[in-house]
Amino acid sequence: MRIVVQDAPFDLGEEAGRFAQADAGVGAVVTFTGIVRNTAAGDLKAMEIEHYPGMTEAALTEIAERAQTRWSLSDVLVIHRHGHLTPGEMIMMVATAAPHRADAFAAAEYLMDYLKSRAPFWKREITADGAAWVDAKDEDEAALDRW
Amino acid sequence: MRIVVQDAPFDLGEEAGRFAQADAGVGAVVTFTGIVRNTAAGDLKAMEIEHYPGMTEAALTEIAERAQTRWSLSDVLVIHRHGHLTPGEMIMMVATAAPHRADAFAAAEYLMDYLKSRAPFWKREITADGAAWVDAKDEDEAALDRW
Amino acid sequence: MQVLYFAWVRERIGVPREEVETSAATVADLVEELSAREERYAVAFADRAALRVAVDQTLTDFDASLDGAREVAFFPPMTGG
Amino acid sequence: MQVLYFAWVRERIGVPREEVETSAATVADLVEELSAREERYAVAFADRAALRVAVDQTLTDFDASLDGAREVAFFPPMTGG
Repeated sequence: MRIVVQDAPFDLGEEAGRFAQADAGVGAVVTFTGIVRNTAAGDLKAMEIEHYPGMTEAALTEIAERAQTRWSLSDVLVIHRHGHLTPGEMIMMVATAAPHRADAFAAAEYLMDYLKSRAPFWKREITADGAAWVDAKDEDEAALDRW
Repeated sequence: MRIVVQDAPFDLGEEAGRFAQADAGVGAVVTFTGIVRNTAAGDLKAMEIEHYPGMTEAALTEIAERAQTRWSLSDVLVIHRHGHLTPGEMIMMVATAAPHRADAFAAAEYLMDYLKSRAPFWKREITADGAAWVDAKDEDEAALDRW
Repeated sequence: MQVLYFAWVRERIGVPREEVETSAATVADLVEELSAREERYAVAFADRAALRVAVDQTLTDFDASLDGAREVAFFPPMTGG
Repeated sequence: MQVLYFAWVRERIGVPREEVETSAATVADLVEELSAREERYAVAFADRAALRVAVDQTLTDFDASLDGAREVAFFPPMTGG
Protein backbone atom coordinates (compact mmCIF):
# COMPACT_ATOMS: atom_id res chain seq x y z
CA MET A 1 0.00 0.00 0.00
CA ARG A 2 1.27 3.46 -0.85
CA ILE A 3 -0.37 6.75 0.20
CA VAL A 4 1.08 10.00 -1.14
CA VAL A 5 -0.04 13.57 -0.44
CA GLN A 6 2.02 16.15 -2.31
CA ASP A 7 1.83 19.48 -4.07
CA ALA A 8 4.07 18.36 -6.94
CA PRO A 9 2.54 16.90 -10.13
CA PHE A 10 2.67 13.14 -10.63
CA ASP A 11 3.10 11.16 -13.84
CA LEU A 12 0.06 8.92 -14.37
CA GLY A 13 1.83 6.83 -16.96
CA GLU A 14 4.84 6.21 -14.75
CA GLU A 15 2.73 5.50 -11.67
CA ALA A 16 0.30 3.18 -13.49
CA GLY A 17 3.11 1.32 -15.23
CA ARG A 18 5.06 0.81 -12.01
CA PHE A 19 1.96 -0.17 -10.02
CA ALA A 20 1.02 -2.84 -12.56
CA GLN A 21 4.45 -4.53 -12.37
CA ALA A 22 2.70 -6.75 -9.94
CA ASP A 23 3.33 -10.11 -8.36
CA ALA A 24 2.16 -13.29 -10.06
CA GLY A 25 -1.23 -13.36 -8.34
CA VAL A 26 -2.47 -10.13 -9.89
CA GLY A 27 -4.90 -10.46 -12.78
CA ALA A 28 -6.58 -7.05 -12.72
CA VAL A 29 -5.45 -3.46 -12.22
CA VAL A 30 -7.88 -0.52 -12.10
CA THR A 31 -6.81 3.10 -12.01
CA PHE A 32 -8.90 6.20 -11.51
CA THR A 33 -7.50 9.65 -12.28
CA GLY A 34 -9.18 12.93 -11.39
CA ILE A 35 -8.44 15.89 -13.66
CA VAL A 36 -9.12 19.60 -13.14
CA ARG A 37 -12.14 20.15 -15.38
CA ASN A 38 -12.84 23.60 -16.72
CA THR A 39 -16.09 25.34 -15.83
CA ALA A 40 -18.99 25.25 -18.30
CA ALA A 41 -18.10 28.85 -19.15
CA GLY A 42 -14.48 27.84 -19.76
CA ASP A 43 -13.19 30.59 -17.47
CA LEU A 44 -11.41 28.55 -14.82
CA LYS A 45 -7.99 30.03 -14.12
CA ALA A 46 -6.94 27.69 -11.35
CA MET A 47 -8.05 25.28 -8.71
CA GLU A 48 -6.61 25.51 -5.22
CA ILE A 49 -6.74 22.51 -2.95
CA GLU A 50 -6.42 22.96 0.81
CA HIS A 51 -5.90 19.97 3.08
CA TYR A 52 -5.33 19.07 6.73
CA PRO A 53 -1.72 17.85 7.03
CA GLY A 54 -1.47 14.82 9.28
CA MET A 55 -5.15 13.98 9.23
CA THR A 56 -5.13 13.68 5.42
CA GLU A 57 -2.60 10.85 5.36
CA ALA A 58 -4.30 9.10 8.30
CA ALA A 59 -7.74 9.32 6.67
CA LEU A 60 -6.50 8.03 3.31
CA THR A 61 -4.63 5.18 5.01
CA GLU A 62 -7.73 4.20 6.96
CA ILE A 63 -9.90 4.22 3.81
CA ALA A 64 -7.33 2.09 1.95
CA GLU A 65 -7.06 -0.35 4.86
CA ARG A 66 -10.82 -0.76 4.98
CA ALA A 67 -10.85 -1.50 1.25
CA GLN A 68 -8.16 -4.14 1.77
CA THR A 69 -10.24 -5.79 4.49
CA ARG A 70 -13.36 -5.80 2.38
CA TRP A 71 -11.97 -7.06 -0.94
CA SER A 72 -9.24 -9.44 -1.97
CA LEU A 73 -6.59 -6.94 -3.06
CA SER A 74 -2.91 -7.34 -3.84
CA ASP A 75 -2.07 -3.64 -3.61
CA VAL A 76 -3.51 -0.15 -3.28
CA LEU A 77 -2.09 3.21 -4.34
CA VAL A 78 -3.50 6.65 -3.55
CA ILE A 79 -1.89 9.92 -4.71
CA HIS A 80 -3.57 13.24 -3.99
CA ARG A 81 -2.20 16.68 -4.72
CA HIS A 82 -2.83 19.94 -2.90
CA GLY A 83 -1.97 23.54 -3.69
CA HIS A 84 -2.35 25.37 -6.99
CA LEU A 85 -3.50 23.46 -10.09
CA THR A 86 -4.55 24.59 -13.56
CA PRO A 87 -7.24 23.13 -15.87
CA GLY A 88 -6.20 19.80 -17.37
CA GLU A 89 -3.80 18.98 -14.53
CA MET A 90 -4.23 15.74 -12.67
CA ILE A 91 -5.51 16.18 -9.12
CA MET A 92 -5.28 12.64 -7.83
CA MET A 93 -5.28 8.97 -8.68
CA VAL A 94 -6.13 5.69 -7.02
CA ALA A 95 -5.06 2.27 -8.25
CA THR A 96 -6.10 -1.18 -7.12
CA ALA A 97 -4.58 -4.56 -7.99
CA ALA A 98 -6.43 -7.83 -7.40
CA PRO A 99 -6.62 -11.41 -8.58
CA HIS A 100 -10.08 -10.71 -10.06
CA ARG A 101 -11.57 -7.72 -11.83
CA ALA A 102 -14.73 -7.39 -9.73
CA ASP A 103 -12.62 -6.76 -6.60
CA ALA A 104 -10.34 -4.27 -8.35
CA PHE A 105 -13.30 -2.27 -9.71
CA ALA A 106 -15.35 -2.30 -6.49
CA ALA A 107 -12.37 -1.29 -4.35
CA ALA A 108 -11.43 1.59 -6.70
CA GLU A 109 -14.99 2.94 -6.58
CA TYR A 110 -15.11 2.56 -2.81
CA LEU A 111 -11.79 4.41 -2.43
CA MET A 112 -13.08 7.24 -4.62
CA ASP A 113 -16.43 7.53 -2.84
CA TYR A 114 -14.81 7.72 0.60
CA LEU A 115 -11.93 9.90 -0.52
CA LYS A 116 -14.42 12.44 -1.97
CA SER A 117 -16.42 12.85 1.22
CA ARG A 118 -14.23 11.68 4.09
CA ALA A 119 -10.67 12.80 3.33
CA PRO A 120 -9.95 16.38 4.43
CA PHE A 121 -9.49 18.20 1.12
CA TRP A 122 -11.28 21.36 0.06
CA LYS A 123 -11.32 22.76 -3.46
CA ARG A 124 -11.56 26.39 -4.44
CA GLU A 125 -12.13 27.54 -8.01
CA ILE A 126 -10.46 30.71 -9.21
CA THR A 127 -12.18 32.42 -12.15
CA ALA A 128 -12.29 35.95 -13.52
CA ASP A 129 -15.12 36.55 -11.00
CA GLY A 130 -12.89 35.66 -8.07
CA ALA A 131 -12.47 32.64 -5.84
CA ALA A 132 -15.29 30.31 -4.73
CA TRP A 133 -15.19 27.20 -2.53
CA VAL A 134 -16.60 24.16 -4.29
CA ASP A 135 -19.74 22.89 -2.57
CA ALA A 136 -19.95 19.23 -1.58
CA LYS A 137 -22.51 17.43 -3.71
CA ASP A 138 -25.45 15.57 -2.17
CA GLU A 139 -24.82 12.78 -4.68
CA ASP A 140 -21.28 12.29 -3.34
CA GLU A 141 -22.59 11.85 0.20
CA ALA A 142 -25.37 9.58 -1.10
CA ALA A 143 -22.80 7.43 -2.94
CA LEU A 144 -21.53 6.17 0.43
CA ASP A 145 -24.85 4.44 1.12
CA ARG A 146 -24.10 1.69 -1.34
CA TRP A 147 -21.15 0.34 0.69
CA MET B 1 -12.34 6.15 -29.85
CA ARG B 2 -9.43 3.84 -30.49
CA ILE B 3 -9.65 0.04 -30.84
CA VAL B 4 -6.42 -1.93 -31.19
CA VAL B 5 -5.97 -5.70 -31.65
CA GLN B 6 -2.32 -6.72 -31.80
CA ASP B 7 0.10 -9.45 -30.85
CA ALA B 8 2.79 -7.00 -29.72
CA PRO B 9 3.01 -5.88 -26.07
CA PHE B 10 1.70 -2.44 -25.15
CA ASP B 11 2.99 0.00 -22.56
CA LEU B 12 0.27 0.68 -19.97
CA GLY B 13 2.06 3.74 -18.65
CA GLU B 14 2.47 5.28 -22.08
CA GLU B 15 -1.09 4.45 -23.13
CA ALA B 16 -2.67 5.68 -19.89
CA GLY B 17 -0.60 8.87 -19.89
CA ARG B 18 -1.46 9.67 -23.50
CA PHE B 19 -5.14 8.82 -23.06
CA ALA B 20 -5.48 11.15 -20.08
CA GLN B 21 -4.04 14.14 -21.98
CA ALA B 22 -7.65 14.92 -22.50
CA ASP B 23 -9.68 17.90 -23.59
CA ALA B 24 -10.89 20.45 -21.06
CA GLY B 25 -14.20 18.68 -20.39
CA VAL B 26 -12.65 15.54 -18.94
CA GLY B 27 -12.69 15.20 -15.17
CA ALA B 28 -12.31 11.44 -14.77
CA VAL B 29 -10.24 8.71 -16.41
CA VAL B 30 -10.62 5.02 -15.54
CA THR B 31 -8.31 2.30 -16.83
CA PHE B 32 -8.61 -1.44 -16.47
CA THR B 33 -5.66 -3.70 -17.26
CA GLY B 34 -5.83 -7.48 -17.49
CA ILE B 35 -2.65 -9.38 -16.61
CA VAL B 36 -1.76 -13.04 -17.21
CA ARG B 37 -2.18 -14.52 -13.75
CA ASN B 38 -0.30 -17.65 -12.82
CA THR B 39 -2.19 -20.79 -11.87
CA ALA B 40 -2.70 -21.65 -8.19
CA ALA B 41 0.02 -24.26 -8.64
CA GLY B 42 2.33 -21.61 -10.12
CA ASP B 43 3.08 -23.80 -13.14
CA LEU B 44 1.76 -21.63 -15.96
CA LYS B 45 4.30 -21.50 -18.78
CA ALA B 46 2.32 -19.43 -21.22
CA MET B 47 -1.10 -18.25 -22.25
CA GLU B 48 -2.10 -18.35 -25.89
CA ILE B 49 -4.91 -16.15 -27.12
CA GLU B 50 -6.71 -17.01 -30.35
CA HIS B 51 -9.07 -14.54 -31.97
CA TYR B 52 -11.28 -14.07 -35.03
CA PRO B 53 -9.60 -11.42 -37.22
CA GLY B 54 -12.14 -9.02 -38.67
CA MET B 55 -14.93 -9.93 -36.28
CA THR B 56 -12.79 -9.06 -33.25
CA GLU B 57 -12.34 -5.43 -34.26
CA ALA B 58 -16.01 -5.14 -35.27
CA ALA B 59 -17.24 -6.62 -31.99
CA LEU B 60 -15.00 -4.37 -29.87
CA THR B 61 -16.05 -1.31 -31.86
CA GLU B 62 -19.73 -2.14 -31.39
CA ILE B 63 -19.28 -2.64 -27.63
CA ALA B 64 -17.43 0.69 -27.35
CA GLU B 65 -20.08 2.49 -29.40
CA ARG B 66 -22.83 1.14 -27.21
CA ALA B 67 -20.96 2.37 -24.12
CA GLN B 68 -20.68 5.82 -25.70
CA THR B 69 -24.43 5.88 -26.35
CA ARG B 70 -25.25 4.83 -22.82
CA TRP B 71 -22.92 7.09 -20.83
CA SER B 72 -21.57 10.59 -21.26
CA LEU B 73 -18.02 9.77 -22.38
CA SER B 74 -15.30 11.91 -23.90
CA ASP B 75 -13.21 9.01 -25.18
CA VAL B 76 -12.79 5.23 -25.13
CA LEU B 77 -9.69 3.10 -25.69
CA VAL B 78 -9.54 -0.70 -26.03
CA ILE B 79 -6.31 -2.63 -26.59
CA HIS B 80 -6.36 -6.44 -26.69
CA ARG B 81 -3.45 -8.71 -27.49
CA HIS B 82 -3.49 -12.14 -29.08
CA GLY B 83 -0.82 -14.81 -29.55
CA HIS B 84 1.71 -16.03 -27.02
CA LEU B 85 1.91 -14.38 -23.58
CA THR B 86 3.80 -15.28 -20.39
CA PRO B 87 2.73 -14.84 -16.74
CA GLY B 88 2.80 -11.20 -15.64
CA GLU B 89 2.35 -9.88 -19.17
CA MET B 90 -0.52 -7.49 -19.88
CA ILE B 91 -3.28 -9.05 -21.97
CA MET B 92 -5.48 -6.06 -22.56
CA MET B 93 -6.64 -2.68 -21.31
CA VAL B 94 -9.67 -0.47 -21.57
CA ALA B 95 -9.76 3.21 -20.70
CA THR B 96 -12.69 5.60 -20.41
CA ALA B 97 -12.67 9.39 -20.09
CA ALA B 98 -15.73 11.31 -18.93
CA PRO B 99 -16.77 14.57 -17.31
CA HIS B 100 -17.88 12.63 -14.19
CA ARG B 101 -16.48 9.62 -12.37
CA ALA B 102 -19.67 7.56 -12.22
CA ASP B 103 -19.85 7.46 -16.03
CA ALA B 104 -16.17 6.58 -16.43
CA PHE B 105 -16.42 3.71 -13.92
CA ALA B 106 -19.71 2.30 -15.22
CA ALA B 107 -18.54 2.40 -18.84
CA ALA B 108 -15.23 0.69 -18.03
CA GLU B 109 -17.04 -2.13 -16.21
CA TYR B 110 -19.55 -2.46 -19.05
CA LEU B 111 -16.74 -2.65 -21.62
CA MET B 112 -15.01 -5.36 -19.59
CA ASP B 113 -18.16 -7.41 -19.04
CA TYR B 114 -19.05 -7.41 -22.75
CA LEU B 115 -15.48 -7.85 -23.92
CA LYS B 116 -15.14 -10.95 -21.71
CA SER B 117 -18.19 -12.73 -23.10
CA ARG B 118 -18.95 -11.17 -26.48
CA ALA B 119 -15.64 -10.43 -28.19
CA PRO B 120 -14.18 -13.42 -30.06
CA PHE B 121 -11.08 -14.27 -28.00
CA TRP B 122 -10.22 -17.69 -26.62
CA LYS B 123 -7.53 -18.36 -24.03
CA ARG B 124 -5.46 -21.50 -23.71
CA GLU B 125 -3.20 -22.19 -20.75
CA ILE B 126 0.07 -24.03 -21.30
CA THR B 127 1.41 -25.83 -18.23
CA ALA B 128 3.75 -28.76 -17.66
CA ASP B 129 0.65 -30.96 -18.05
CA GLY B 130 0.00 -29.66 -21.56
CA ALA B 131 -2.42 -27.18 -23.08
CA ALA B 132 -6.00 -26.59 -21.90
CA TRP B 133 -8.65 -24.17 -23.19
CA VAL B 134 -9.92 -21.86 -20.48
CA ASP B 135 -13.61 -22.45 -19.79
CA ALA B 136 -15.98 -19.49 -19.85
CA LYS B 137 -17.25 -18.71 -16.34
CA ASP B 138 -20.95 -18.65 -15.53
CA GLU B 139 -20.30 -15.53 -13.46
CA ASP B 140 -18.96 -13.71 -16.53
CA GLU B 141 -22.12 -14.47 -18.48
CA ALA B 142 -24.24 -13.53 -15.43
CA ALA B 143 -22.39 -10.20 -15.17
CA LEU B 144 -24.13 -9.06 -18.37
CA ASP B 145 -27.53 -9.16 -16.67
CA ARG B 146 -26.80 -6.00 -14.73
CA TRP B 147 -26.64 -3.83 -17.85
CA MET C 1 -19.77 -20.71 -48.11
CA GLN C 2 -16.70 -20.19 -45.90
CA VAL C 3 -17.00 -22.05 -42.60
CA LEU C 4 -14.58 -21.11 -39.81
CA TYR C 5 -13.74 -22.91 -36.57
CA PHE C 6 -11.98 -21.57 -33.50
CA ALA C 7 -10.40 -22.92 -30.32
CA TRP C 8 -11.36 -26.51 -29.46
CA VAL C 9 -13.95 -26.61 -32.26
CA ARG C 10 -11.09 -25.99 -34.69
CA GLU C 11 -8.99 -28.69 -33.04
CA ARG C 12 -11.78 -31.27 -33.20
CA ILE C 13 -12.60 -30.56 -36.81
CA GLY C 14 -8.95 -30.34 -37.77
CA VAL C 15 -8.99 -27.24 -39.99
CA PRO C 16 -9.37 -23.53 -39.20
CA ARG C 17 -11.59 -22.87 -42.21
CA GLU C 18 -13.00 -24.57 -45.28
CA GLU C 19 -15.25 -23.91 -48.25
CA VAL C 20 -18.52 -25.85 -47.83
CA GLU C 21 -21.05 -26.45 -50.60
CA THR C 22 -24.44 -26.47 -48.93
CA SER C 23 -28.04 -25.50 -49.42
CA ALA C 24 -28.76 -25.49 -45.67
CA ALA C 25 -31.38 -22.88 -44.84
CA THR C 26 -30.30 -22.25 -41.26
CA VAL C 27 -27.27 -22.67 -39.05
CA ALA C 28 -28.96 -25.67 -37.40
CA ASP C 29 -29.47 -27.27 -40.82
CA LEU C 30 -25.78 -26.77 -41.63
CA VAL C 31 -24.75 -28.34 -38.31
CA GLU C 32 -26.93 -31.38 -39.03
CA GLU C 33 -25.63 -31.68 -42.57
CA LEU C 34 -21.98 -31.54 -41.49
CA SER C 35 -22.54 -33.86 -38.52
CA ALA C 36 -24.05 -36.45 -40.88
CA ARG C 37 -21.08 -36.19 -43.23
CA GLU C 38 -18.23 -37.12 -40.90
CA GLU C 39 -17.70 -38.21 -37.32
CA ARG C 40 -15.35 -35.30 -36.48
CA TYR C 41 -18.18 -32.80 -37.13
CA ALA C 42 -20.62 -34.88 -35.08
CA VAL C 43 -18.12 -34.83 -32.20
CA ALA C 44 -17.38 -31.11 -32.45
CA PHE C 45 -21.06 -30.17 -32.69
CA ALA C 46 -22.37 -32.72 -30.13
CA ASP C 47 -23.09 -30.21 -27.35
CA ARG C 48 -24.77 -27.18 -28.85
CA ALA C 49 -25.03 -25.46 -25.46
CA ALA C 50 -21.23 -25.29 -25.53
CA LEU C 51 -21.16 -23.71 -29.00
CA ARG C 52 -21.52 -20.16 -30.23
CA VAL C 53 -22.07 -19.16 -33.83
CA ALA C 54 -21.46 -16.06 -35.94
CA VAL C 55 -22.87 -15.43 -39.41
CA ASP C 56 -20.92 -12.90 -41.43
CA GLN C 57 -18.96 -11.97 -38.28
CA THR C 58 -22.03 -11.16 -36.18
CA LEU C 59 -23.00 -13.30 -33.19
CA THR C 60 -26.31 -15.05 -33.72
CA ASP C 61 -28.03 -18.36 -32.86
CA PHE C 62 -28.71 -21.73 -34.46
CA ASP C 63 -32.07 -20.60 -35.85
CA ALA C 64 -30.39 -17.92 -37.96
CA SER C 65 -30.98 -17.99 -41.70
CA LEU C 66 -28.04 -18.63 -44.03
CA ASP C 67 -29.75 -16.85 -46.90
CA GLY C 68 -27.04 -14.74 -48.53
CA ALA C 69 -24.47 -15.64 -45.88
CA ARG C 70 -20.81 -15.74 -46.99
CA GLU C 71 -19.13 -16.75 -43.75
CA VAL C 72 -20.26 -18.90 -40.81
CA ALA C 73 -18.09 -19.45 -37.74
CA PHE C 74 -18.38 -21.95 -34.88
CA PHE C 75 -16.56 -21.60 -31.57
CA PRO C 76 -16.85 -22.10 -27.80
CA PRO C 77 -18.02 -19.33 -25.43
CA MET C 78 -15.53 -16.48 -25.54
CA THR C 79 -12.91 -16.02 -22.83
CA GLY C 80 -11.27 -12.67 -23.58
CA GLY C 81 -10.28 -9.89 -21.23
CA MET D 1 -6.24 23.14 23.15
CA GLN D 2 -5.29 23.71 19.51
CA VAL D 3 -8.29 24.68 17.39
CA LEU D 4 -7.89 24.50 13.59
CA TYR D 5 -10.06 25.95 10.84
CA PHE D 6 -10.10 25.07 7.15
CA ALA D 7 -11.55 26.44 3.91
CA TRP D 8 -14.32 29.03 4.41
CA VAL D 9 -14.43 28.40 8.15
CA ARG D 10 -10.80 29.52 8.26
CA GLU D 11 -11.62 32.58 6.16
CA ARG D 12 -14.55 33.62 8.36
CA ILE D 13 -12.62 33.19 11.59
CA GLY D 14 -9.53 34.82 10.14
CA VAL D 15 -6.83 32.44 11.40
CA PRO D 16 -5.88 28.87 10.42
CA ARG D 17 -5.27 27.78 14.01
CA GLU D 18 -5.18 29.12 17.54
CA GLU D 19 -4.62 28.01 21.13
CA VAL D 20 -7.91 28.16 23.04
CA GLU D 21 -8.21 27.97 26.81
CA THR D 22 -11.47 26.21 27.52
CA SER D 23 -13.15 23.78 29.86
CA ALA D 24 -15.85 22.85 27.33
CA ALA D 25 -16.90 19.22 27.80
CA THR D 26 -18.02 18.59 24.22
CA VAL D 27 -17.50 19.99 20.74
CA ALA D 28 -20.96 21.58 20.94
CA ASP D 29 -20.00 23.32 24.18
CA LEU D 30 -16.83 24.66 22.56
CA VAL D 31 -18.82 25.99 19.60
CA GLU D 32 -21.22 27.78 21.94
CA GLU D 33 -18.40 29.19 24.01
CA LEU D 34 -16.52 30.55 20.98
CA SER D 35 -19.72 31.86 19.37
CA ALA D 36 -20.50 33.81 22.53
CA ARG D 37 -16.99 35.32 22.59
CA GLU D 38 -16.91 37.03 19.20
CA GLU D 39 -19.17 37.68 16.23
CA ARG D 40 -16.77 36.05 13.73
CA TYR D 41 -17.15 32.69 15.50
CA ALA D 42 -20.95 33.05 15.66
CA VAL D 43 -20.97 33.70 11.89
CA ALA D 44 -18.64 30.80 11.05
CA PHE D 45 -20.53 28.35 13.27
CA ALA D 46 -24.07 29.59 12.44
CA ASP D 47 -25.09 26.61 10.28
CA ARG D 48 -23.94 23.44 11.97
CA ALA D 49 -25.34 21.27 9.18
CA ALA D 50 -22.68 22.87 6.95
CA LEU D 51 -19.87 22.07 9.40
CA ARG D 52 -17.78 18.99 10.00
CA VAL D 53 -15.54 18.43 13.01
CA ALA D 54 -12.48 16.33 13.78
CA VAL D 55 -11.10 15.68 17.27
CA ASP D 56 -7.44 14.69 17.29
CA GLN D 57 -7.58 14.24 13.51
CA THR D 58 -10.50 11.80 13.55
CA LEU D 59 -13.89 12.77 12.09
CA THR D 60 -16.58 12.89 14.76
CA ASP D 61 -19.72 14.88 15.62
CA PHE D 62 -20.76 17.78 17.84
CA ASP D 63 -21.66 15.48 20.75
CA ALA D 64 -18.07 14.24 20.96
CA SER D 65 -16.28 14.64 24.28
CA LEU D 66 -13.25 16.91 24.49
CA ASP D 67 -11.87 15.03 27.48
CA GLY D 68 -8.15 14.67 26.83
CA ALA D 69 -8.40 16.22 23.34
CA ARG D 70 -5.35 18.13 22.10
CA GLU D 71 -6.62 19.25 18.69
CA VAL D 72 -10.09 20.14 17.39
CA ALA D 73 -10.70 21.12 13.77
CA PHE D 74 -13.73 22.72 12.10
CA PHE D 75 -14.31 22.71 8.35
CA PRO D 76 -16.97 22.42 5.65
CA PRO D 77 -17.90 19.08 4.02
CA MET D 78 -14.90 17.73 2.16
CA THR D 79 -14.55 18.06 -1.60
CA GLY D 80 -11.51 16.00 -2.53
CA GLY D 81 -11.02 13.62 -5.42
